[in-house]
Amino acid sequence: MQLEDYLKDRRKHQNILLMTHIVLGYPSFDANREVVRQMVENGVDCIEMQIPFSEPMADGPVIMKANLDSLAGGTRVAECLDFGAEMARTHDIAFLYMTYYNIVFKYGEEQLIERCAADNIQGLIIPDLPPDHSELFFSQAHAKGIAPILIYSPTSSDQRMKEVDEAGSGFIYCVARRGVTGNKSELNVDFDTYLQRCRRATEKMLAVGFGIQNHDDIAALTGKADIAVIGSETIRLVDAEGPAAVGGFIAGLRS
Amino acid sequence: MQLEDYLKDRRKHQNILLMTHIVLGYPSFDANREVVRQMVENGVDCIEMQIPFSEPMADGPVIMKANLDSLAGGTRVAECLDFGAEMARTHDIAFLYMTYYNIVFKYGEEQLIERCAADNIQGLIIPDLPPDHSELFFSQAHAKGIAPILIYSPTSSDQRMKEVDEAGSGFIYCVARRGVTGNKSELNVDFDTYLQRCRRATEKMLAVGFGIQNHDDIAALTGKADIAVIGSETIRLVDAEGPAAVGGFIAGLRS
Amino acid sequence: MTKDGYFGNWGGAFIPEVLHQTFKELGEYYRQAKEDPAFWQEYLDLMSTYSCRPTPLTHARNLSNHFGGAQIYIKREDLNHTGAHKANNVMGQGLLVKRMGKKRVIAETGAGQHGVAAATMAAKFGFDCTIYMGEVDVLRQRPNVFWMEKMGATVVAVKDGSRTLKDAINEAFRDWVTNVDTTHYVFGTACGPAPFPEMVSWFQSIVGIEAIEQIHTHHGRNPVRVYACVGGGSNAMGIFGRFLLENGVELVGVEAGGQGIASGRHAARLCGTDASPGVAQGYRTMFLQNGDGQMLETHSVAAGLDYVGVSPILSDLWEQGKVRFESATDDEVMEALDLTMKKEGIIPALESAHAFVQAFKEAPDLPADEAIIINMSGRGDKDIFTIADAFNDPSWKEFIIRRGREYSK
Amino acid sequence: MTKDGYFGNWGGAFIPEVLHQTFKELGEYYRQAKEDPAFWQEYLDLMSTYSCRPTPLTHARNLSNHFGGAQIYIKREDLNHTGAHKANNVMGQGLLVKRMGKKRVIAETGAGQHGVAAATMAAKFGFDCTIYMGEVDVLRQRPNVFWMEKMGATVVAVKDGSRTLKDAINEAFRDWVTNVDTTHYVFGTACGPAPFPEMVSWFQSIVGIEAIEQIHTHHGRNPVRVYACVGGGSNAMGIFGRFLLENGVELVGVEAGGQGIASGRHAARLCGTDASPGVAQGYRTMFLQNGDGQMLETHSVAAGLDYVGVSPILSDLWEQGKVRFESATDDEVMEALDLTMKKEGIIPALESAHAFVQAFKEAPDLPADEAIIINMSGRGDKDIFTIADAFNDPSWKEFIIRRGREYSK
Ligand SMILES: Cc1ncc(COP(=O)(O)O)c(C=O)c1O
Ligand SMILES: Cc1ncc(COP(=O)(O)O)c(C=O)c1O
Repeated sequence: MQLEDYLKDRRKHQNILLMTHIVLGYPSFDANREVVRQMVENGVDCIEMQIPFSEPMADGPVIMKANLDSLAGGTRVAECLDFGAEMARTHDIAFLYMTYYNIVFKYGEEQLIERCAADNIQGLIIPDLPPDHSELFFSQAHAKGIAPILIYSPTSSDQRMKEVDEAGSGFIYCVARRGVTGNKSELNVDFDTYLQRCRRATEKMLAVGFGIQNHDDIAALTGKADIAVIGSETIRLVDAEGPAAVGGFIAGLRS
Repeated sequence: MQLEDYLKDRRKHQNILLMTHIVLGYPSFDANREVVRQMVENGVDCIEMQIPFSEPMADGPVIMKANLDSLAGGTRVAECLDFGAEMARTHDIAFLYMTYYNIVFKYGEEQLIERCAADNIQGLIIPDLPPDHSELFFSQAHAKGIAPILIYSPTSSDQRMKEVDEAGSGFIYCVARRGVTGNKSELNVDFDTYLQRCRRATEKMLAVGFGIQNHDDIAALTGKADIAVIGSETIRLVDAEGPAAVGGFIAGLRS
Repeated sequence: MTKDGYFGNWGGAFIPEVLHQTFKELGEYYRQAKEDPAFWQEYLDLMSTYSCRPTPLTHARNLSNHFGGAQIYIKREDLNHTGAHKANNVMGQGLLVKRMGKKRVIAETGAGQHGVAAATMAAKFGFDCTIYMGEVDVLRQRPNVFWMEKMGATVVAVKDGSRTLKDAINEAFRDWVTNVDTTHYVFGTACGPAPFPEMVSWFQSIVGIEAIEQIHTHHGRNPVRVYACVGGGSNAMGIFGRFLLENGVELVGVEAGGQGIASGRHAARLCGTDASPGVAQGYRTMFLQNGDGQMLETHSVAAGLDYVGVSPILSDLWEQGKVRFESATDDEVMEALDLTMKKEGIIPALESAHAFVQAFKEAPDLPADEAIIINMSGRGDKDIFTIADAFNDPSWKEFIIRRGREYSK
Repeated sequence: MTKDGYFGNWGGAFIPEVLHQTFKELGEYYRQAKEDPAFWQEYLDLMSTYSCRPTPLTHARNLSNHFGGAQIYIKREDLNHTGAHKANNVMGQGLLVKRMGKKRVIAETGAGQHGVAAATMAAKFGFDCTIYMGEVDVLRQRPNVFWMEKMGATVVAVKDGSRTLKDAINEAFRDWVTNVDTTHYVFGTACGPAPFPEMVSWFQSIVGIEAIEQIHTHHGRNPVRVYACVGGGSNAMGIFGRFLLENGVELVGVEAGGQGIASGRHAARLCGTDASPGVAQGYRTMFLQNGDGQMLETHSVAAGLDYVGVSPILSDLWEQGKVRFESATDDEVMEALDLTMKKEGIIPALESAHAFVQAFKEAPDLPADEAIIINMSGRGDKDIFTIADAFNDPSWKEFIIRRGREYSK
């Protein structure tokens, strides 16, 4: 439960937490290193590091391209894990891995989870692994205190949310809308009722991701969600202005 | 029976008669005029003048091309008939028309036959009109003394030859072989037995055509057939060397 | 037909003497086959195992609703092996050739459909095969030429005359008179010298025999009208044949209106007034010809309808008023094709689309509880070059241009 | 299959949460349909009137004699409307979509066959339709793209990843998660998340159900072997399904050997040793992937076999030893294609020709009184560009070059 405790603790001092996202090896590990540093220095609470996969089915154009370019550049899973370990050693915020199930499956579920434990990686987000599709994964994760972070979507029924809540831990990742990562989300009335359903379904903290792009979005989420997730936007920023631009951007989000 | 009498008469003085062939309007009527003059002066006994048709189904490449080129040059049936009349007036040998049935049919069978009678054209060769396919044509032809010349082929049974013999008059046109006009024919043993079958089947004179090209062919036919038909060969000659070359060629055939 | 192969004033066998014997034999083999129930059974077995007869009758609900009139049914000859009704004729003649013991077949082709069908039959029966095709058609129907050659046939591009179907027929006859003893000429449509018009119609009659049974199953009674495109007339005779025995079924043959009857650039022989009686290619019918009897050039977007003559049987039915003839222009054809693809997911051959045009014109005025049948003689895939051109499809052109460049390297 | 969509160790539904609800509903509709005899009847009626089911079983006598072994029978899925077995699946899903009340369908396509079939179904049922196709395939299968567009579908060229089938599938999923409420994803083969593998196999099972009855009629008993090519596995499951219930019928799946298994340029997942268990595109099966789990590029002359995964049901049958898997190289495929065209007048699709290759290898060693069945999943016309290239046909190239020049003007 380390991740949950850690986040609860940070949440005491912040009325919304920030989780950011990077794709490992894109544009390069050096760039990743710099981006993470700036994120940490500017108060990010948690970073999900995506291990690239050749079939990023749930990702939109920006993150998909980052996945494929990283692999085209020769990125291997082993390097990603070494880099993750280094980050966890270097910075004292929470680090998670986000990737697709095949990467976990091929590495070995137990092996990967043990490696996370050893490297002080606190959670795993696997968008294409439903709670009932790998007992081994979930039992091992719980056993080793690595949070298997599960997902709510606007299409999830109340009933389904309960099931998901039971299987996951750490926090609940609420995708703001139908579709893939990257596009802007309307944080309107429907969204509010959806978030209320999420709240009713779980005691866990709620992270909201998909299309959260700027200060206004974060402001709109404050008081409703516990964690705001910035995904594609920082990748766009690094593509456009380089790693140096990240710090200011992050700093501006909650100010 | 004028054609038959005329040929019988010439045959008395020649051990083989010569029939030549021209395609009207090819390469031009003037050329036709010159070619005919040379043929007559060099002893040709009978000339078949082909009225061109757009679908010369029974003709080989040389005569087919002559038909189509003549039509492409604008040749009309009326001009052909005027030219035929002129030739019959000018030269005192026998002139025939050769053409396909549609030309006769469209002009009117009675009308064409009357016109032939008026113009002293002595016979008609219509390769695509079998004896049983137009009573009108045959009755009219016989009535007006225009010979409907019919055809034997190596594929004709003895029985068939008899039928054909009864319907036609003038002479029998024996095609030397299967196929279309133009190619060389082998005047071999099979050919001889075929000609003997022809003889047995009819009292009429036998003309042999299809691929008769030179002095040797004619020599080979002499004593077996009554009339040798020179078709494509003179057209080739005119194409290659012009009308002037025809006289010598004809002169050499029986010498 | 009368014993000499006439249908009223039409038909006959105007052939050179050299073919007399062969036609006599062919006529006899045909008559024997026709009287022998085992032959027809063998034919049915072949067509139901090698092709997929009976071909379905499809109720085109979307088109019916679109026009808000009669229920439109489509007879699916496009689902035959090789993609058109032509298969019916070649397979039947193939069985006859086997009986005659000949080892070589020749055929003419316009659209290339009959050529592909004949080459297919030859491969299946193990015959040598030569296909005569007008040079113009070779150029516009290259894919079909490719398949004929792949199936082992020799394709001869005919460079004489108008270099289209009629010239291919002349050339095939020239081959036949030369190789008459070993060779059978697989005539592709219900034209030519007797017994071809009757024999081809007989093999094609399977279409109407199936269709009447199918329409009774689906609709409970006869259709009020039946539509077929008319090139030489074989698919029309095929579906009309059985319905001619019924009362109250109007039969409509649709010819190629090309750029419009008035333009003179068409192939309408039985509708319009440009054709006149004549005798050519071995038979007597209505031909598009001039006053001297010379055949005219014809025009149609559909190569298979682009022909000067028409079945003598249809000329007879026309004269007797038993079949009504209409025409469809190239433009109307493309429209009907487009609509049929979008509404039903069905791609008629350009030839077949002519029948669709006329049916679409008339359907709205017929009661919704009546049915009409369109004979879809073939599928349009074969026409992709023509159709893409007609629709002026830019990405198709770009694709061909790119391919062309690659090949030029 | 078990209730969670597994076949032994294979299958499952590894889908993002946003699709959970839709799959639940789809699964229920599917199960209801399967339990409702009226649904299957409606399916049979549709397939026998819109397509020409039952498709024939052709006795290939010439090929049988040529190889001097077992009697070769060919199941003619090429005679389906749109020219391949793909029609069976799309029409079945179309009926399901009607029941679900959705108004839009999307589909991925490799060869373009499934795309054409899906676009056809959409036109027939009146659905909006978007087809995702890898850019590489768009370029090599342009004619199919042309027909899809003509039938009213929007074709999206996918420019990510290897720009082939797997990337088209990813893109289709991205569309689906976005438009999940209005849209059904018509998956084209027996792969993907449950219930697709089972559902597609169910619709395709009509092939085997017909085939066993037909072989009994013609041959009097079961065949000794049944051959099918294996891309995703739907035509193989279609014909194998019924025969799996029989004893003594050996089932042989033939994968794309490309330039040879040793070359690494192939798409052989169940024969050879290059594939390993994995989870992608929503299901667990044998994938061609590297040690990290990244999918590899595959290669085949046949676009429809050019895929990294394979039906989980086939992986299970492979693991159980109930189906034998072989592969055919591109060169062997062209040879078999050539022979089949010349001997039988039949043009198999490049995909189907893979099954012919293996059958030809084994037929000589089987007794002449035994029968084997080859599933001819589709016709080769669609492949004319690929086939003409493979045969390096000069007059075809010349034709394309000339056309290209005309278009460039
Ligand atoms: C598909 C199709 N329909 C119709 C025709 C016209 O021929 P017919 O009038 O003999 O049916 C052709 C001729 O090639 C054809 O290919
Ligand atoms: C004709 C044909 N056969 C086979 C296949 C392979 O698919 P499957 O293995 O699902 O039958 C395809 C795929 O496009 C195809 O078009």
